[in-house]
Amino acid sequence: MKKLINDPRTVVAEALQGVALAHPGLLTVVTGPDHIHRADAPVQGKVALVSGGGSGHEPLHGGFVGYGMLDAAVPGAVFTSPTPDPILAATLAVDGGAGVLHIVKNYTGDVLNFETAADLAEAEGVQVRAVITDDDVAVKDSLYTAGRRGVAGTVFVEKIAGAAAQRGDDLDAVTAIAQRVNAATRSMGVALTAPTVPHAGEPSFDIGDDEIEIGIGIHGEPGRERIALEPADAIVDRILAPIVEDLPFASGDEVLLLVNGMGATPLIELYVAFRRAHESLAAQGITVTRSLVGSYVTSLEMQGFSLSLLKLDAELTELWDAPVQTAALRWGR
Amino acid sequence: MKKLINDPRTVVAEALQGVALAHPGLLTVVTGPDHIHRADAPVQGKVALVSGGGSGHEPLHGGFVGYGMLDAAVPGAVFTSPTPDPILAATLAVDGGAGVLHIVKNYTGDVLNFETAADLAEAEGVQVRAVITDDDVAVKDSLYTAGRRGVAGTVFVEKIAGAAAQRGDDLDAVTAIAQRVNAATRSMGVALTAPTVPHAGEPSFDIGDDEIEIGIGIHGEPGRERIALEPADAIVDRILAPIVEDLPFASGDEVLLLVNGMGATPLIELYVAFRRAHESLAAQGITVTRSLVGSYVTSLEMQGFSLSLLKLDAELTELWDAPVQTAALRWGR
Amino acid sequence: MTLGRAWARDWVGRSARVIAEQRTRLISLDREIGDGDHGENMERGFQAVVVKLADLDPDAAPAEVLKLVATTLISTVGGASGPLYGTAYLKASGAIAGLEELDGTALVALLGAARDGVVLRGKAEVGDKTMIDAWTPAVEAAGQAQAEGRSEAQILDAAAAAAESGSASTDPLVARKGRASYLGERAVGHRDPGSVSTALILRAAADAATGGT
Amino acid sequence: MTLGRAWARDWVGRSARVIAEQRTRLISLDREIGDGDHGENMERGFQAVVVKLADLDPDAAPAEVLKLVATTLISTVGGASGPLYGTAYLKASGAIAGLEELDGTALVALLGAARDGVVLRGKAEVGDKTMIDAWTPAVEAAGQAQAEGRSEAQILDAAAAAAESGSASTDPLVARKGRASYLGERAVGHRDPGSVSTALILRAAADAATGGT
Ligand SMILES: Nc1ncnc2c1ncn2[C@@H]1O[C@H](COP(=O)(O)OP(=O)(O)O)[C@@H](O)[C@H]1O
Ligand SMILES: Nc1ncnc2c1ncn2[C@@H]1O[C@H](COP(=O)(O)OP(=O)(O)O)[C@@H](O)[C@H]1O
Ligand SMILES: [Mg+2]
Ligand SMILES: [Mg+2]
Ligand SMILES: [Mg+2]
Ligand SMILES: [Mg+2]
Repeated sequence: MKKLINDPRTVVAEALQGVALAHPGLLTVVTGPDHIHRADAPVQGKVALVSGGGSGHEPLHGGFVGYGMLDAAVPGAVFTSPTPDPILAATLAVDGGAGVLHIVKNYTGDVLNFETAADLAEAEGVQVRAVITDDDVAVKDSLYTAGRRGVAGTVFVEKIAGAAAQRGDDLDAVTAIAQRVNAATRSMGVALTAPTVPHAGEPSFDIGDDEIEIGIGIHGEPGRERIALEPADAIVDRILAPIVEDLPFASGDEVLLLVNGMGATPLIELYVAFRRAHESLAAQGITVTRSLVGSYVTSLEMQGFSLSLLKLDAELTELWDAPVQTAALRWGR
Repeated sequence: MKKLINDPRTVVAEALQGVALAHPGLLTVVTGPDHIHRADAPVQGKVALVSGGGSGHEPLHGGFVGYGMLDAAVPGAVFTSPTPDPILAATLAVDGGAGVLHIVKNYTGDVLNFETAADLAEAEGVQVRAVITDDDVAVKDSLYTAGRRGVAGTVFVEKIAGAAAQRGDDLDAVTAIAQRVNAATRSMGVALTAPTVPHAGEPSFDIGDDEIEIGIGIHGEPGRERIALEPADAIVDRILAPIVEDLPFASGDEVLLLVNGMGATPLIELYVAFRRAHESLAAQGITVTRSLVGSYVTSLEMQGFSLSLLKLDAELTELWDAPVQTAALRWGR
Repeated sequence: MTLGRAWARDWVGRSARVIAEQRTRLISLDREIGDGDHGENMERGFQAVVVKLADLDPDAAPAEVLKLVATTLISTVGGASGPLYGTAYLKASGAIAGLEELDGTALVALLGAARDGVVLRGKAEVGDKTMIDAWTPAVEAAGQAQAEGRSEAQILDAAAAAAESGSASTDPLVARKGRASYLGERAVGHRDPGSVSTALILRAAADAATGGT
Repeated sequence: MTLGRAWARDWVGRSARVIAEQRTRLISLDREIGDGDHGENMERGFQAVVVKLADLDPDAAPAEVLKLVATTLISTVGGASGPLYGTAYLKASGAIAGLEELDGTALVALLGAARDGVVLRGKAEVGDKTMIDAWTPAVEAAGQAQAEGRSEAQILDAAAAAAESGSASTDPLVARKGRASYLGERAVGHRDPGSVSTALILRAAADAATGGT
């Protein structure tokens, strides 16, 4: 295992110290229990958004804290949901009297720990709602699974619900927007290599030099199937089809397309993938009117990428375009 | 070799098509000879900035084209300087009558090809100046080398000279600012793994599982020395010392600190490194008043990072803070 | 011979030791069909428990000990296993509230409440390839042993043995809960890590009752 | 027997073939002490030359052929070698401007001008571990052979042989120009890739003169 760390047990805490030093005007980092919140939190009268989950997916979620997006992020250990204590602390810290929305990726651990924190926060008089993101079409959503995973589409939910909260929507309205975005988002990912969790010391899965994992999760959970390495265009087509079919997206739709690097995929390769996805969608009559290319929801140093598609309407487009000022996503101010 | 590409020979062209599709309002991509320029180029009366070099360092340089930074970027083949033709085409495309500054990283190939292009542009009546960036302290700057390499500090030159041009400085003034930034910038990098150039198909160097390369270049050129893997703090100290000594930076200085990922280093690790660099500088009385953490000057999928330090003054700080709107760096608009 | 505070503390101490010893095995199992953190999560939690237990009033009743385990695991483990084990110990503590000494009936109630706590949070059934596949046979075997008039030590031994074979029974299953459920058929042939940690913890309970090593 | 357009075209064609054949070797050498693209750069350039040459007027004089090589290499190779070889062919073309047939004197002028072009752009001296370590001995050997009254084919053979041993002489050197200069002592024991491509190109010139394979 080759990592730029001091000790697997201190990596999250030390990174948080780095975040605090790098973004003094923007973010406040609280230690014990650890969380990151907007430097100007609580914003009185604004619905507050809190997200979180295991570390190792940076910039998700801490990179999305700031004006127009999240009010707080709660990092757990690497690939491990945070416990209720810091979620509760973050929730109390950012509540501006208008209630708090928890944005939770659909993993058993995340759901349970956020649930407990929400109960405790409600007991302290803070109104809490939750939206569970589950955009990953690689997993069958049936009674026989824990349901779809929340993956890179979570960024859409955080940005757009964040903009709704920033414009002054109330808790019900922000929750409804978040749910609407999640319901209109589909994603799927591919891994070329496996990530190595620092405390595990070994890659999360073994994969041959000429193999790729289709339908990979963001924690190195194995995916749908293992196939031989293919040209980029073929891989893009392979994961775009189930995304389009699932919603389904249809001719005439306008979409936001995210080509998301999983950590170690060069930007030049992400643009190669973007080109193909854009072309294939165009051929189906689907127009990419907004886009994002980069590594936003990562899996440590895993090589791979995911595609996420959100069906846009005028309101969602306007909220996507609204100003945002965070460490990882910034425009309009 | 595991890459998300179709063919080593088409990767740059396909990525450029992706860039064009992803940033329609911001960038124009010209093919034959290939270059990227601001969608609103030429900006009449503004000094234009053109940079370029081998591909594989994305977002450098194309990600820095836009308001307040570069007017054009010229991508060569992976890790290979572009030829004079596209440099000339870009220079002619963006000249707004106030002359063009070439920002060239100090490699024999880049210098020679930009030189030829500048001669040809001058022959067409365009005034051209060049600044050669050479911030890499890993290389001895002596008669016995090709001189220091231009590495991640190039971003400082592009941003700050871009802001000077945007505010209306003339060609001499913009050139002087660019030179001043380069003269006050020092960098050094470390590799944990080697990049693989697509057409080469093999890693650029062999490195053991417990070894790191100190003083790595951004093209997989081997560095100063090969040592055993160390904790992050020790590595940071090891490369920060020669940077600080070289200018030298001194107690009382205010600096801009860039912790730059080389491609496959997780953001969480970059923040661990940032923390240590910030701490060590503080202990020496050097204050980090501006900072940047992320993968800005990469070397394909190489794991590793570099530190860059710029000694700030009031004017450089103001120019750094000035609005910028590019694919990879954006604030203030 | 009923079991009191000494047993409760010893159970916790043994659990912490065996989880630490088996950390890498739990990580490996979770790497295969999950995300590779189960051993790390559990070790982090139980080390914290050991530290806190040292500060607990020596006269604290067994229910207090289990409550401390519950709150500590909830606030240090994270992941799926944190809330699940946390709720298990919380409910187990409730089932023996006020008792200084635990007889067979109390032990069966403790185990049953723990299992019910996991089900309350995680909604898993036997056969879903989760820790429930260890807990439920353990509860049933303990009930049976108690009905047959066995000693407290024998009841816990029966529970541990049933948890161990329950854990082994997860090998051929397709998972329907937790991360392994994403894998479909590919989970077949792998043992559920949470069922293994449950079996280790219940074996620690039995060992604490006999003073064995 | 003087050498004319057929020779010039054959030289270019043979150069393109041998560069393509030796592509991976040039890449490997450049991987060791540079950035691993020299074979790719040179192959890209010479393939473009071959395409363009097919369109050149069949009656074009040798100087026209070399000029086409120069402009094509400049606009397709990039890197350090593009402008260096480009200038070499440009100056070589200038040295034989107007000649339909090249005698020994013309060949020596051609080679000397090419070498001077590389020096003009790259400022390297013999011993800096660059392609100059192949070019300069080649120019000297050609001059000597010509002074001794050898045939054109013999002059080119002498140049090629000297380039080959000049290239080999870079092995023990520390580099003072180009990327390898960053390496200091670590460049010792490796051959400079540009000197190898120069030797290949000069051997192609000699082979074209004898019609050998
Ligand atoms: N819904 C559930 N009900 C019961 N047990 C579950 C459930 N989901 C997961 N588990 C248990 O949790 C274990 C995984 O714990 P751990 O690896 O610590 O958490 P995570 O899955 O969040 O990484 C699984 O092996 C399984 O036994
Ligand atoms: N200043 C110089 N003078 C002469 N030859 C040089 C000089 N710099 C580099 N070279 C030659 O160029 C070769 C490298 O070419 P190439 O790999 O194509 O370009 P780059 O170094 O830009 O990747 C070296 O092996 C060396 O022979
Ligand atoms: Mg986990
Ligand atoms: Mg090169
Ligand atoms: Mg796990
Ligand atoms: Mg090279």
